[in-house]
Amino acid sequence: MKRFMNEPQDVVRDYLNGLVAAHPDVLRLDTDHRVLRRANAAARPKVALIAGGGSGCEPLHTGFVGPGMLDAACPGAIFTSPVPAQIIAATRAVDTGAGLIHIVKNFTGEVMNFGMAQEIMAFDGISVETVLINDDVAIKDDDDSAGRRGLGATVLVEKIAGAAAERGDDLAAVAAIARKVAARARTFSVGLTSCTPPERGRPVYVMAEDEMDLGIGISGSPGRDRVKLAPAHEIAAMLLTEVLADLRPAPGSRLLVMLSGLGGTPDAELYLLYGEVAAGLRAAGLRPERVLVGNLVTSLEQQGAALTLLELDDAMLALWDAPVRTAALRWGM
Amino acid sequence: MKRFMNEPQDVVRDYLNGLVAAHPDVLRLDTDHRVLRRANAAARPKVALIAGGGSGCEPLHTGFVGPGMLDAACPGAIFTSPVPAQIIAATRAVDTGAGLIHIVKNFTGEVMNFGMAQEIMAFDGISVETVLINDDVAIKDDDDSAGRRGLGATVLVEKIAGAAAERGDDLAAVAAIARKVAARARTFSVGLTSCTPPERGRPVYVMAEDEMDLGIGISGSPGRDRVKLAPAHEIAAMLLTEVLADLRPAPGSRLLVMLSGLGGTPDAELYLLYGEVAAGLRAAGLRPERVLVGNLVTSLEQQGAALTLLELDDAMLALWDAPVRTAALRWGM
Amino acid sequence: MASDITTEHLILWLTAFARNVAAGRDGLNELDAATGDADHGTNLYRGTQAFSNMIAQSADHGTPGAFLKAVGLVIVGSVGGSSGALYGTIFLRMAATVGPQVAAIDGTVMANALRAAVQGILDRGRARAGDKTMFDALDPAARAFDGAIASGQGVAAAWQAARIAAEVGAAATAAMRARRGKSSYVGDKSIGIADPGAASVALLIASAAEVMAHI
Amino acid sequence: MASDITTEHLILWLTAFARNVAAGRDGLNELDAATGDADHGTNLYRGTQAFSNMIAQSADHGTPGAFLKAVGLVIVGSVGGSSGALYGTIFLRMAATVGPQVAAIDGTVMANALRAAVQGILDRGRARAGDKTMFDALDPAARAFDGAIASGQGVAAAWQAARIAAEVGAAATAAMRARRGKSSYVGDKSIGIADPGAASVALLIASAAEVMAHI
Ligand SMILES: Nc1ncnc2c1ncn2[C@@H]1O[C@H](COP(=O)(O)OP(=O)(O)O)[C@@H](O)[C@H]1O
Ligand SMILES: Nc1ncnc2c1ncn2[C@@H]1O[C@H](COP(=O)(O)OP(=O)(O)O)[C@@H](O)[C@H]1O
Ligand SMILES: [Mg+2]
Ligand SMILES: [Mg+2]
Ligand SMILES: [Mg+2]
Ligand SMILES: [Mg+2]
Repeated sequence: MKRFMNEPQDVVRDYLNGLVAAHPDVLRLDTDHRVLRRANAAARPKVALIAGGGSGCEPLHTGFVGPGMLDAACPGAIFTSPVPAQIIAATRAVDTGAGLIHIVKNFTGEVMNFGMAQEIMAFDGISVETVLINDDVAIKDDDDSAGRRGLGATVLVEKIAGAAAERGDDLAAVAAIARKVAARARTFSVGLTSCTPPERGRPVYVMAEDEMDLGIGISGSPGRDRVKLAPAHEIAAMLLTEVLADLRPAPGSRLLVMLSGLGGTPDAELYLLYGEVAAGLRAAGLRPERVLVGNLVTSLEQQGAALTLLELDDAMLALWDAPVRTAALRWGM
Repeated sequence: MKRFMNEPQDVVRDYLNGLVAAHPDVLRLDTDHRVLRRANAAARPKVALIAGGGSGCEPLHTGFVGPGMLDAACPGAIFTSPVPAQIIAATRAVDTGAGLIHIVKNFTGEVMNFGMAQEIMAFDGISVETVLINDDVAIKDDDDSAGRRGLGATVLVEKIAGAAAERGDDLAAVAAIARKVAARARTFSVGLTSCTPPERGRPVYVMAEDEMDLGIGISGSPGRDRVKLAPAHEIAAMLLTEVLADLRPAPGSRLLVMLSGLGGTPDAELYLLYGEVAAGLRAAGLRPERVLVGNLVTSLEQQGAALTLLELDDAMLALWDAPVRTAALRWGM
Repeated sequence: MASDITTEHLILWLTAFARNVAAGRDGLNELDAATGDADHGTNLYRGTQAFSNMIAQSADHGTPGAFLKAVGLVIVGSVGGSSGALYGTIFLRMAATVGPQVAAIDGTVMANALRAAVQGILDRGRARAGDKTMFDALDPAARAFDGAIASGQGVAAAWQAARIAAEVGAAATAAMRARRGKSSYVGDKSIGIADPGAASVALLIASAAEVMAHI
Repeated sequence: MASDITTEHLILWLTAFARNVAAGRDGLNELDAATGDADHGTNLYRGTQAFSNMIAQSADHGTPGAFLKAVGLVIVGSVGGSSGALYGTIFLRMAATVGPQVAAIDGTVMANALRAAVQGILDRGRARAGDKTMFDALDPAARAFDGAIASGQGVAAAWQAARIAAEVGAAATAAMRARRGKSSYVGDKSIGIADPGAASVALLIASAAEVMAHI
């Protein structure tokens, strides 16, 4: 395992220290509770958006804290959801009385720990809306599994709901647009390699040089099918087929297309793959109205990519274009 | 070799197609000449900035074309500088009569091909200013080598001179600020792995699991010294020592700090490393006034990092903060 | 009262569990690596480290109920992930059943506490029998303990019965298809290897049986 | 005129060079991998492919001077990197020396053309003898060719002399420390392996010797 780190057990702490050192104008770190919040948090009443999950998926969520997006993030240990105390501290830190939203990816640990945090906060009369993200079409939407994972849609919900909260929408309105985005977004992922959690020191599993994994999630779990490595245009077709079959966008729809790397795939490869995705969308009569390519929802240094499509309406589009200033996403300010 | 590609010999073409498909509002591609230029190029007279180099170092330079930065880029084959015809086409495409600047990294191939292009353009009475970038302190600044390579300073020159050109500065002023930035910036790099050029299909060289390379450049060449892999805080100290010993910033200087990954290192690791760099800067009494962390000047999927420090003045700072909108760098618009 | 469970017994239990988790950490991670994210051992180890610190920091840990609650909170506060919530719930539900006052837990109360823990797992995770989770080790263990006490056996014998049931239950998860937790994402590929949470619950029960063998 | 070099000879020369580059591509890349960026073979191959296409596209390639110029432009237009500029310059300088008019190149003109090519390398890259570049193969080759012609030998013999000089020169680069090009960045570590550009120049001269052996 070759990586920039000090002690394997300290990677999350050390990462957060570096992140706030690089973005002092945007971020503050509560080291004791491991809570990252906006530098200007709680400056004025607004609906607060809080998210958290296992670390190792950066920039999710830590890189999305800042004006126009999240108010606070509570990163857990590597691939392990945060604990209730952390979630509570994050929530309290940004509570202005205007309403609270937990953006929760549908992973058992995350759901349980956010659930416990909410139960505890309820004793103090604090109530929180939950927006559940479950956009992963690799998992069947039935009771035979823990349910669809929350993947790339998380970024889109955080950006769009974040913009709604920023302009002063009330709790019901922010929660509604968040749920609408979550409902109209789907993701499918492909992994080319495994990844190496620092404390483990070796890959989670081994793949042959000519194999790839279809339908992986985040956090290093293996995928649904292991198949032969294919050229980019075939991979793009697989990703598109899976996502479109489930999303079923209206003919001629305007789409927000996010193609995220899994951490170890350079942006140039993602753009190459996006070129094939774009060609496929055009062939399907769909319009990529907004495009975001980069390493946004990752699993450490895993190579691979995840395609997320969101069927846009005018309201989402305007909120997507609104200014944002975070470590990982910035425009308009 | 696992990567997203179709045919190995087509990676540059296919990448460029994807890049313009993702950023139609910012970029246009002249496929015949392999020239990437702004969507609105030559809309009004301005000093034009043109850069190009071997591909595989993305987002350099292609990701930096757009308002507030470059006017055109001419990407060569993987790790091979562009050819004169390409350079000439790029230069002509954005010539508004207000002046032309070639930003040339000091690599033999790049210097020679830009030189030949300028000789040929001179026949048509077109004259071009050259700003040479040679910020790599790993190479001694004497006649016993091809001279210091142009590395991270390139991004800073492109951003700052790009902003000067955008606000309407004349040729002499833009060239002057570009040269000032180039003169006050230094870089030192460390590689943790080699990289795999697509047509080669296997790494350029082999490194042991417990080794790293000090003083590498870009394009996969090996480094100056091969040493034992060290913890992040030690690596940060090595990078800082090398850069500061050569740059010798005035005590208390304001610095622009760029920590670039080499392609395969996830941003989270870079932030972790930046935390150690920031601590070292503070201990040295220096002020990291602006910070840019990410994979900005890369060598395909190589793991590693490069530290660039620029001693800032007010003029540079204002130009750095000016709006920019490119595929890889965007703020203020 | 000689056969009742005191706070001292509970401390020994958790100390033994901490030792077993330390020894079994890599093995639990390997089980998790096969279908999940390779961290179940590391997660539990974070928890056992935290309560080892807690135990070391004070001489007086109060009543059994108070101690179980403290353990639950420490786990919930340090582990994270599915197992943090689930293991935390196991201890918090046991604490609630035992109550803050009693000085020692008799066999019947312990049986009730284990059954409450099982219910806690169900409340949190909505697993069914055969879904390949820690439920498939904890539920048989609680039933065996209950049965032993109901048939007049002592606490030591009840723990032995629970241990065997937990181990058999954990082993049986190998043949199951995961329907809860991260392993459920890989569908049929989860068949053939035991569930890490069931394996660690078997360690938990075995640790109790070990330290309360002569109670 | 029987021993003069016609456009036909030049086409044979470059066709042979293309063949040799195709066969030697991986080897040249390996030499470059040791201290540079592993692409010298691939770069030249791009160039030889381009001029093979050019040769295939027309039956009439004009005078030797016109042909050499066309080759130079094709190389400059297709190769990129250091070798694109340098190899392009070699052919463009030879073309300039030969001039557009003459129908065939005699030994003296060829000698002058090679010396002009050497000067072109120097103009572009400011290498000195011993800097471990293609200069260290091309310069001895040009001198040997010149010497052979001056001593009254024919073109075929001059090419043989040049070939040996180029090969010896290329081999001698192994012991040198690189002071130009990408290999210069690794300093002393460049010692021990031959320079790829020198090796490819030796191939270029050997190709000429091969096809003009019976001129
Ligand atoms: N819904 C559930 N009900 C019961 N147990 C579950 C459930 N989901 C997961 N588990 C248990 O949790 C274990 C995984 O724990 P761990 O690996 O520590 O957490 P994570 O899955 O968050 O990485 C599984 O092996 C399983 O026994
Ligand atoms: N300044 C120079 N003068 C003469 N030859 C040079 C010079 N710099 C590089 N070369 C030659 O170019 C060769 C490298 O070519 P190539 O690998 O194709 O280009 P690049 O270095 O751009 O990757 C070297 O082996 C050397 O012979
Ligand atoms: Mg986990
Ligand atoms: Mg090269
Ligand atoms: Mg796990
Ligand atoms: Mg080379």
